[in-house]
Amino acid sequence: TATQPAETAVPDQNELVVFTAASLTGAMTDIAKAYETAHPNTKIVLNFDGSQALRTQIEQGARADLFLSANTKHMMALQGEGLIVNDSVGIFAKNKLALIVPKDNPAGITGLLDLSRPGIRMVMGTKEVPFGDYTRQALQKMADDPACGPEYRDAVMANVISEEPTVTSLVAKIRLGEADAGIAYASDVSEGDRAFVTTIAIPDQYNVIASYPLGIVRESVAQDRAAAFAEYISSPDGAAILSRYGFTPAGR
Amino acid sequence: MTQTMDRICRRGNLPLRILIATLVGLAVLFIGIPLAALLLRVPPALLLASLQDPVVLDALSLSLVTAGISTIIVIGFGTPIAYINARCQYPGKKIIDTITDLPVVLPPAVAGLALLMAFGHRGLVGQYLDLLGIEIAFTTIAVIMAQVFVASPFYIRQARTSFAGVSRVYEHAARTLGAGPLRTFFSITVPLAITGILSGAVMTFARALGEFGATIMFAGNLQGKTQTMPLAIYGALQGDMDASLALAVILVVISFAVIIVIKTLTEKEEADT
Amino acid sequence: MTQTMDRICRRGNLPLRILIATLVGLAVLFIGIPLAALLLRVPPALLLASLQDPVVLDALSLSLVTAGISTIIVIGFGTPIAYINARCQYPGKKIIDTITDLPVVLPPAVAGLALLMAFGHRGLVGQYLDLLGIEIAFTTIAVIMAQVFVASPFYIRQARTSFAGVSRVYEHAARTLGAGPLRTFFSITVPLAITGILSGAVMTFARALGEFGATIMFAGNLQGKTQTMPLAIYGALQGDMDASLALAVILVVISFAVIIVIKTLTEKEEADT
Amino acid sequence: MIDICVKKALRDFVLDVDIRVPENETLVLLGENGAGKSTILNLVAGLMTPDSGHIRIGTATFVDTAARTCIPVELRGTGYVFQDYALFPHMTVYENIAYGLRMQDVPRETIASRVRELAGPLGLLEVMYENVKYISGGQCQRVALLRALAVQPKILLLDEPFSALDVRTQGQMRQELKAILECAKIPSILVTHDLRDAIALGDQICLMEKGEVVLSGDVETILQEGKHPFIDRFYSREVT
Amino acid sequence: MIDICVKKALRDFVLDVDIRVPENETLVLLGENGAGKSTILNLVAGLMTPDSGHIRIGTATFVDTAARTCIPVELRGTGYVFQDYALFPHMTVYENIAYGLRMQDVPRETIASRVRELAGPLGLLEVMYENVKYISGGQCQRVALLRALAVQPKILLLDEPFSALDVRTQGQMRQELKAILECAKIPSILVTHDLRDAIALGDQICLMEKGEVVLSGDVETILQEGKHPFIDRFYSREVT
Ligand SMILES: Nc1ncnc2c1ncn2[C@@H]1O[C@H](COP(=O)(O)OP(=O)(O)OP(=O)(O)O)[C@@H](O)[C@H]1O
Ligand SMILES: Nc1ncnc2c1ncn2[C@@H]1O[C@H](COP(=O)(O)OP(=O)(O)OP(=O)(O)O)[C@@H](O)[C@H]1O
Ligand SMILES: [Mg+2]
Ligand SMILES: [Mg+2]
Repeated sequence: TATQPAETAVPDQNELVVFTAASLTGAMTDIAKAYETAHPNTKIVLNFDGSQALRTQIEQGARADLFLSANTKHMMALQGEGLIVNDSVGIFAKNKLALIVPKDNPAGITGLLDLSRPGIRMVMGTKEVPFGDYTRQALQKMADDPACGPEYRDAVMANVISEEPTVTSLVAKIRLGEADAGIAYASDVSEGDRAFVTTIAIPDQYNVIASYPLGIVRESVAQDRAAAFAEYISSPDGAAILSRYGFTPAGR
Repeated sequence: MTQTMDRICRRGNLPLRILIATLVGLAVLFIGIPLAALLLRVPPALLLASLQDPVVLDALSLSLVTAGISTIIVIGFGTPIAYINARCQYPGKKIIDTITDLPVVLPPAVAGLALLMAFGHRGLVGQYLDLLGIEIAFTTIAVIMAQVFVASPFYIRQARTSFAGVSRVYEHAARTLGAGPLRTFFSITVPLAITGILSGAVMTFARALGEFGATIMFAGNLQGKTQTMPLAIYGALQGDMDASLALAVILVVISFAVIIVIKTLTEKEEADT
Repeated sequence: MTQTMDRICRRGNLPLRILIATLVGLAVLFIGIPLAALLLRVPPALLLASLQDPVVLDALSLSLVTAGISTIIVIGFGTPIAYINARCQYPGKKIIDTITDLPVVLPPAVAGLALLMAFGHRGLVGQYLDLLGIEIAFTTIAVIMAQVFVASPFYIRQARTSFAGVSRVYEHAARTLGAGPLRTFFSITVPLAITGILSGAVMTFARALGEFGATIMFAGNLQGKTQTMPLAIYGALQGDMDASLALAVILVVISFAVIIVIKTLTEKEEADT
Repeated sequence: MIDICVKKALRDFVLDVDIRVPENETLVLLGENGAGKSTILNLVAGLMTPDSGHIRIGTATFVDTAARTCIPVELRGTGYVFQDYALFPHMTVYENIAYGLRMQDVPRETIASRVRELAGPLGLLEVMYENVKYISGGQCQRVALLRALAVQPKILLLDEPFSALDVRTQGQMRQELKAILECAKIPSILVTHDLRDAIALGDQICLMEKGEVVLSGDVETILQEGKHPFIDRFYSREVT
Repeated sequence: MIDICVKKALRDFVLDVDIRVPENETLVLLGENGAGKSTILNLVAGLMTPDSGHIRIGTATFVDTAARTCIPVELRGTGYVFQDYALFPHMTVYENIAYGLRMQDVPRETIASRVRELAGPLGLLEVMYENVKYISGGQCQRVALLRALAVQPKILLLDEPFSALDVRTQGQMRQELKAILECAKIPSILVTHDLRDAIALGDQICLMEKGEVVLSGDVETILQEGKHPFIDRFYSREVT
């Protein structure tokens, strides 16, 4: 049912518009640069925003070629609406939750178990955003573990001073030392942040793996080039950059 | 008859009047269409359901209360500044004037960060407050501070212009009649500047009601404590867009109602000036 | 000598003056401390480095250009509305007045969404524009539209109050001297309302410069095309907070400069009124 | 010719007058405060619209409710000296006087020379470039007078134009205005409380009370003592 | 006693006067437009500060630059009728007249009866609850007069207080004011261009020119014809 866009609206012949989840900002900027160097006749235009916002924009008819989402939910929703070329969809990266604390770690947090101590200033995502949802799943897994129990989860939740709708606002609070601990994606701690925050890995048994799918937008007039770029993201070159930013590359 | 003649007398400017009507019409459409798109999108049933959700009710009451308090604080502190800057010459006036304007240009998220860096418990000033056991960030007080920070310029600017527009002659007359500076201010200057003052206050209230970025950074997002309507809307936007839009519509309708009520209450004054 | 006597004559109100000075001081501190925290945090070297980054320069020039154009558009459309609403009584006036205020209360992200639902290429109106080959969303035009939508109330409100403050007597006098309605407006009404008009324009410009939420929703975040300073600040915030704050400082400093320049240029008018 | 026949409901009473004055004569309106004198000037200038009736000045019909015609204010060519002067507060003395000429797109130099020519005899040259907020009450009234005269109007409307002037300037202005009226042959309406104004300038006098003309006629007739208590008082004032 | 000895630099000249008037007499200031008459009233009221000198009224020293004393405007107890009235535009006629009494925290009923008592004889009862924007020029001046009189001031400052009044009211007000001044025994300063005002009310007359007093004395002395061209003109005006 996709209609061809009007002729005046055909985008620049060499342009590729990629709607990218904000958490991929650093990685995708580098990947796009590398790709442009390798393919001088293609210009990658990146549009960063939250996955939900990008999905809304695509639903409202934004002219995107490729969509990189931070979770499968929004991708599937778009697929369900027939806005994505179904067989182009694939997971290109994975991400794990990690515990983030300020460098000087005033609360002395060494692991998940410390989070239930009274007086800890804890920040986490809202239950609507993927990383907040995953955080709750992780806590649930711990609650189900007899070693912790539901009291643990309730104690952690009671320590929450703010539920963040974006990772940015979460990391900023930890970096400034205004919160003692938070849970976000391992990749959310940027190079610049590393001097100010410490990342503590969450054991795999409690962790939740986030999948980053990409898909070509059905209305795209540059299907071939979009496919080529998608290919590149999953290539060893792309994967190297992704892992440098803390993602786990997933071969397609 | 009079009305007809009045109309005839104004007939000469028909082209001008059509041009103006067109401009006004376009502008109203430009604002009205997006609002309509918003309203059309939300099924009334969802609206009603949202209105029964305790989270929404919490957010709504918190929003109204904090925006109200913020407006009162802004009026309290902003009025002297506005008056001083309208009437007196003193060194550094232009700088103070500009400082009070600056919060507008800061993207709200940055404003929130700045507040956090100033009044957070590791902040420039906050660390000393912390020693006194005073905690500001992530409390309802922080919500109010964020709103005051972001919304105050709108009041101060408009009040300043309005005060400047009051001729000193009237203040002088009041003084000769035995009114001291304060009584002169409240019985002469304020009533003569009231349209602008109210208009500035309405703007400030509205801006405080819509404040999001600074609040989320400085006050965080905790239901019943710091989660105002815009935060609830943004939160819901990540999950269910329609639910989020329903909240937005509630906010718009309530604001509409509040503004209309304020306007009606102050209509007499407006008609007089 | 005169100055000393003037001071002596005002001595009576010392307590009042101290109270006012305290209020003003507190308010200035409240706004100044966060700004200082922001400035202190950013090392000057980073500032200089940012200023050489082409992405930042793109964003900066885009911001200044779009905010400038938005302000001009707001003045163009807002002035007739403000004047009409200040001078004329017509049915539905209060509603139009309130509609033009509403964009302030909408959280900007919702405003952007509403714009997208109205003018996006699947939108209420956008779908027909699309048939004509007109594309708005995700272009620089969308940036301007978002800014106009969000910032217009500040101008319209203040201009309206200022126009209402101009006594009709002067307009009448001008008419008897042979000036038509338009010339009367430009030679009498506008100069007499100029302080308020400029003040509203400055506010609008500042608000447009700081606009983030509606822009990213409706215009997207495309470098050189729709990525304004606030969007670049947001982008940098994903990576390095300090880099992002450096951009914020640049924005603040430039805004400060722009506002001071506007104030200085219009000082004469202010002094006269 | 001045032909004013209008009805207009005011707050406390209905203004209902029918005044006719021959070609190029000066009509003087007398009457107590609130009688409706300024209202008549406003109706003629077009700042108010009559409920019914017509106003004809010279060959032009300014307004006629029966014929549904109404000339816009700016095309009537009236020179109006307002009771409260209504000087443009954002302009200097010079700019105020020059305003009407500028609106007629008269060349700059012509304006400049004409304004100086007018302002000189009234001693306004030294405050020429002052903002009108910073001049004395009498200086304001002179500026208002010159502003109205500068446009060489088709009819002059003068609302107590000499009340704030000092004695010398009053006499001077009265002579000047007389000369202007006689040489330009334009009709004028003068509202005054000063009998000297009426005697020096008036051809026809109308005495108003609560919106109605209670007495009218030429100066001599009107001034025959005893005709009306108001005029009486005028005389008795002379004697006090 | 009125004792005004001040210097104040104005735009075009320096105001430099030394005026002394015995207890409870009325000082009349005459002079051409821009001579500095209103400025003197402003100095007495405290709206302007002299560069040097002193102003003493009765037993009070309003301002003395040598002693560095200065009484604030609101404590001087002046009743000032401004040349341009300065009526509070957001108030009705009643509220304007009552304002000063309200500031003295006089009880409501007392204010109401006092205002009606004052306004009745001047025919302001029917516009009592009108906003002052909607009354005629003469009505404005009456309100300004009553507003100043209502507070029972210690000194009255009157800047051409009768210029916009109709003949009957002028006479009436002159009588009324005379009675008030005689019975309340308060000093007053009256600026006027009307010889009748000077004759009826003035005890001492000062003729001003460019900021200086060029002639002063009691009414009879001053009015001896030929003493000064300005006074001459006053007379010739009577005759025209
Ligand atoms: N606010 C002001 N600032 C500066 N100069 C002024 C101001 N008001 C008046 N002047 C100037 O000061 C001088 C004295 O003015 P003042 O108002 O005292 O005159 P006046 O005697 O009352 O005249 P008039 O009879 O015309 O009212 C005049 O030359 C006038 O131009
Ligand atoms: N703007 C207005 N709106 C309504 N009524 C008014 C307005 N101005 C004046 N009036 C009333 O209309 C009547 C006539 O007023 P007008 O100004 O014509 O009187 P006038 O003869 O000029 O008196 P004066 O000699 O005092 O200037 C008065 O009763 C007055 O109170
Ligand atoms: Mg009048
Ligand atoms: Mg004067």
